[in-house]
Amino acid sequence: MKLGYIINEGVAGIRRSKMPFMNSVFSVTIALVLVGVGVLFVDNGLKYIGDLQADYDLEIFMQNDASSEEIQELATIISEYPGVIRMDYLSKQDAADLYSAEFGENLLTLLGENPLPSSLRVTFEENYRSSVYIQAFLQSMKQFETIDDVLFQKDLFNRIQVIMQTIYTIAAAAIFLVILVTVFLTANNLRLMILARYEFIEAIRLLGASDFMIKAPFFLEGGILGFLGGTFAVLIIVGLEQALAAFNVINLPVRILDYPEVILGTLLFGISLSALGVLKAVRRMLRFVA
Amino acid sequence: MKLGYIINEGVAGIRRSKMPFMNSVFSVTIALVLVGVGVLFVDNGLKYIGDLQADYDLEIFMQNDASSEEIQELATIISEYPGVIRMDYLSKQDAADLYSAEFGENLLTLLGENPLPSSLRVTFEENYRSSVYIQAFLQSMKQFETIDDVLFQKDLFNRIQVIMQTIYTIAAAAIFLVILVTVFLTANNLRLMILARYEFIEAIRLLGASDFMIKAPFFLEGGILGFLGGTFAVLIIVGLEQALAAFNVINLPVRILDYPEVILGTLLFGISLSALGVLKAVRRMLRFVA
Amino acid sequence: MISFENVHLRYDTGISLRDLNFFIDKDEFVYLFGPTGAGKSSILKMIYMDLFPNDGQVEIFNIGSSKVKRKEIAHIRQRIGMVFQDFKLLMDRDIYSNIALPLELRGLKPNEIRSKVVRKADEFGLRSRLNHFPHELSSGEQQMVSLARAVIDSPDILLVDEPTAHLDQESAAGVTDAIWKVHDSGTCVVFATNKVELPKREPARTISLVSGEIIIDREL
Amino acid sequence: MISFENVHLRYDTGISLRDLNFFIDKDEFVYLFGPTGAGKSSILKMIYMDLFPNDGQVEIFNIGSSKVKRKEIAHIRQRIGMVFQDFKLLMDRDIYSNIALPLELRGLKPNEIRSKVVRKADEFGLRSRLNHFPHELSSGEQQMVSLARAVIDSPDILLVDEPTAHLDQESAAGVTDAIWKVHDSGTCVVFATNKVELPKREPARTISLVSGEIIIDREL
Ligand SMILES: Nc1ncnc2c1ncn2[C@@H]1O[C@H](COP(=O)(O)OP(=O)(O)OP(=O)(O)O)[C@@H](O)[C@H]1O
Ligand SMILES: Nc1ncnc2c1ncn2[C@@H]1O[C@H](COP(=O)(O)OP(=O)(O)OP(=O)(O)O)[C@@H](O)[C@H]1O
Ligand SMILES: [Mg+2]
Ligand SMILES: [Mg+2]
Repeated sequence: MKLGYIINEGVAGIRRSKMPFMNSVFSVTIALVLVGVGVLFVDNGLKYIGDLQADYDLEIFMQNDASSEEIQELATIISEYPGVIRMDYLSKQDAADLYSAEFGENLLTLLGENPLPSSLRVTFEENYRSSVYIQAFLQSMKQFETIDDVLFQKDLFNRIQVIMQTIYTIAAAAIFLVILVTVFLTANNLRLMILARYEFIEAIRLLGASDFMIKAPFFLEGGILGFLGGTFAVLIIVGLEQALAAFNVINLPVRILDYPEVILGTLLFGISLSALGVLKAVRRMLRFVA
Repeated sequence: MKLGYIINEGVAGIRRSKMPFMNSVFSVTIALVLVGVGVLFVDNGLKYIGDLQADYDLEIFMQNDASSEEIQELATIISEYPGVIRMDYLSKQDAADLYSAEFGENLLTLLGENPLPSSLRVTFEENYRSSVYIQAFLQSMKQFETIDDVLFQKDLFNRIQVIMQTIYTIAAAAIFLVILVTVFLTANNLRLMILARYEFIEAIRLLGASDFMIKAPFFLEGGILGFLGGTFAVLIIVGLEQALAAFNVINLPVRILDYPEVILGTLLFGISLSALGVLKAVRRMLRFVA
Repeated sequence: MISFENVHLRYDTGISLRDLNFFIDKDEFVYLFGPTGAGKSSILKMIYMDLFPNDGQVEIFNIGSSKVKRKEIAHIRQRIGMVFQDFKLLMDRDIYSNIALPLELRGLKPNEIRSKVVRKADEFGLRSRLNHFPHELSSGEQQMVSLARAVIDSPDILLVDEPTAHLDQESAAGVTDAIWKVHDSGTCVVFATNKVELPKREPARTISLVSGEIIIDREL
Repeated sequence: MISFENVHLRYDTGISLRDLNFFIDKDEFVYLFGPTGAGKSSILKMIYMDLFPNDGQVEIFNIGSSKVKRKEIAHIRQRIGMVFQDFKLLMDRDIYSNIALPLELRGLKPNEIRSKVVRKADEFGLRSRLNHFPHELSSGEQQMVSLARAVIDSPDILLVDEPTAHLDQESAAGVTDAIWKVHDSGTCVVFATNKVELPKREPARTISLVSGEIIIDREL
């Protein structure tokens, strides 16, 4: 029976103070959108740079006279080396084609023969991508006579490593800051929303409402608020992604829709943030009026 | 004389409603910090990547038998080429030293002679850094016989270009979003702050205060609020920069303290945001009570 | 039912109520009489435990003010009807919801609530105003609503603070009659007033206060 | 000074004031008498232009309600002192600042303000309460503060809405005396009340209202 009161009052509370309620919903929406966009920004950025780094890991040039069996054998050994995630074989012909494509000159017609060696491009798993580990790999490659030369752009490699770490660090700090800030702002907004109900709380307290009866409708209201905020946030993020795609600005490799658990998490975070925020504000108010 | 009232009332208003006032100050602070951190993040990120790109612009390897006069001559020509912002000369010895440093083997003791060519590293100004422009430059270099080879990592170059544009786009969108959002949140907060003064506004209006006399103290209060918010924001940003530096996470190339006009802008933005936000809220309230 | 033992109340302003001693029984009707600032509202506040004495003990329904728990306060208040001097109506809900509130808090069924509220509104001449909001009523009408809300849940104790301040003679007579009727149905009533006419017209035990002290406690 | 010509006021609730016609001169003292809900506060609101008639014209200081500008309303109110039925004191400033407010709005010098406020506080027995806040005063005391604020700037018109509702007989007599004194010093006074004793004790022109209509307009 009292449940009826709590539900009625929770919903009626929204109707009675639409403006502060919608304010708070938007505040939650904004908080969650900022967090979401931040996470996607970092995810996508790292993926981009990771791809770039992966392409530039390591190139192994074969002796010009290496037989295809020898190459085959080497390829097997390398692909079984721990941490190697991908290996691409570029034949002499592939190399010549690439050259032509890049410089617009046909090497074969120019020189009559193909001076470019065949090669293997090796990509390491992210966890193995340290320059120390790769240097050890190079060392072990020295024993193969079929290898002419190894191209490891250690300098570039390290540089990209640094960029990634920097972006990680700054972005993590920024996102942490944004989360803190928006949670703070939202909590504030909820507090002001509750402050606006001062008279109501004061009055029903004097009429004999128990703390539970005072808090429960607000808790419900907070939950609804958070659910709405979370839903709006997910919609906005999806919308932003679509917009980026539509205007062909960039094709995001990571999208929120691919991660239902992220969507669920966003909603739950919104709901708990709001419900608990409201609860905390009411509790503070009760301490104040008591 | 009425100025006395306005100033008194503006300051007293702060004292009387410390909590909503400080809420609003923090809201403004947060808005400005987010904007500031966003701008610094993009600035620094771009500078990093730009530096990386600059290093990889272009390397010109000289013939092994090029005389130092020939090199000198070429260097002069290149450094006068439009768009060239920097040119570094690496002698054969420099190259050998670099090799030793990188691979731990002394080339000279190994081979008895230095097989590495001397080279010129050319860096273009940001505006000139398009692959079309650089290819034109390469074309014009073909006439020099002293040049053995030119290393232009077109692929990498373009890739970095894409990353930069992507970061630019996303970051610009994100910052725009953050600005919108924080301005909205702040305006909201100011509105709730004014809402909490409903009784006061209602009462002095009935006592015969003109609209101007009602608005002026709030306008002043808003200005103070914005000034405080702006000052805190600048302090926090400087603090963050110092913290990043202190923990050796990264050494930011761009810092807010180097740009007094940014600091001033932040303050002015904070002040006008708050003063106008408050004014708008009061105006709305006056329309409501009238 | 209500017992004050050596109660002292000191405000920060230096103003104080001193050495209050009285006992009010289940079926009594008591006037709390005194000039403005005498301490009538303060005593009522101590009865519904919104204010606690600095010394001595207030006991309501045998629960002492010194060891009452937060939860018990809510229960005590549910058994007390209160007409506040400043009404304390909820401005954002209509008269119907204002009067229905104590019943809703008790968890009554909607149709039970409706019939009770309508009956009470009829009794207080508020039937046509049920859909209006407090700011659409005159002060006197708001006072009537406040009284209707106070008695809607048949309280064991009814506290009324100057319930006729904004009423004309006729309405005031109606209201005091209504309060007497509530008393006759078995409710303990404490009636704060500064109007000497009231205890004179309808005599009952009168606790007279002057600047925080009880000077007389008997039927006037 | 105050003129109502064929004034009609209709509220959304269907309640209305009809065909109000009267003129109040510069040096008059007028009771606005009627039971609760008769329309007294509504008429006062029209005088200080917080409410505008749906038909007819209210003229204050020769400025008509139909063409008054926002700025003029502020000026009009600066010449009117008002004791609201619900006081409308500012809860977050002390009694001194509350009383001083009209003077501050006029831009008087701080020491001028201080001497005026202190003098008025003495007159109304509020001297010792100047540093207290409204919630630390009893209802009756708040009513006194409200009156002090209304007369602090020597208004041309003084509107008082039930200024004795929360006062005991003695204080009420003091307040009505004070209001009469304000009138004697040349202020036009409109005094809304539902207490028939007042016009009987201190006779003056009385406009009697019943449910929105004037039924008598003469000295009682
Ligand atoms: N919160 C408070 N802080 C300080 N003093 C207070 C407070 N509340 C009341 N007082 C003082 O205590 C005294 C008694 O106040 P109370 O409100 O009980 O009087 P009252 O008898 O109800 O008067 P009234 O008839 O005017 O309502 C008054 O002088 C008042 O100023
Ligand atoms: N804002 C409003 N909306 C609708 N009806 C209103 C409004 N204000 C007042 N009324 C109604 O108009 C009538 C006159 O109200 P008013 O406040 O003028 O009465 P009053 O004579 O001052 O009464 P009291 O002595 O109780 O203060 C009342 O019936 C009231 O309900
Ligand atoms: Mg009282
Ligand atoms: Mg009235």
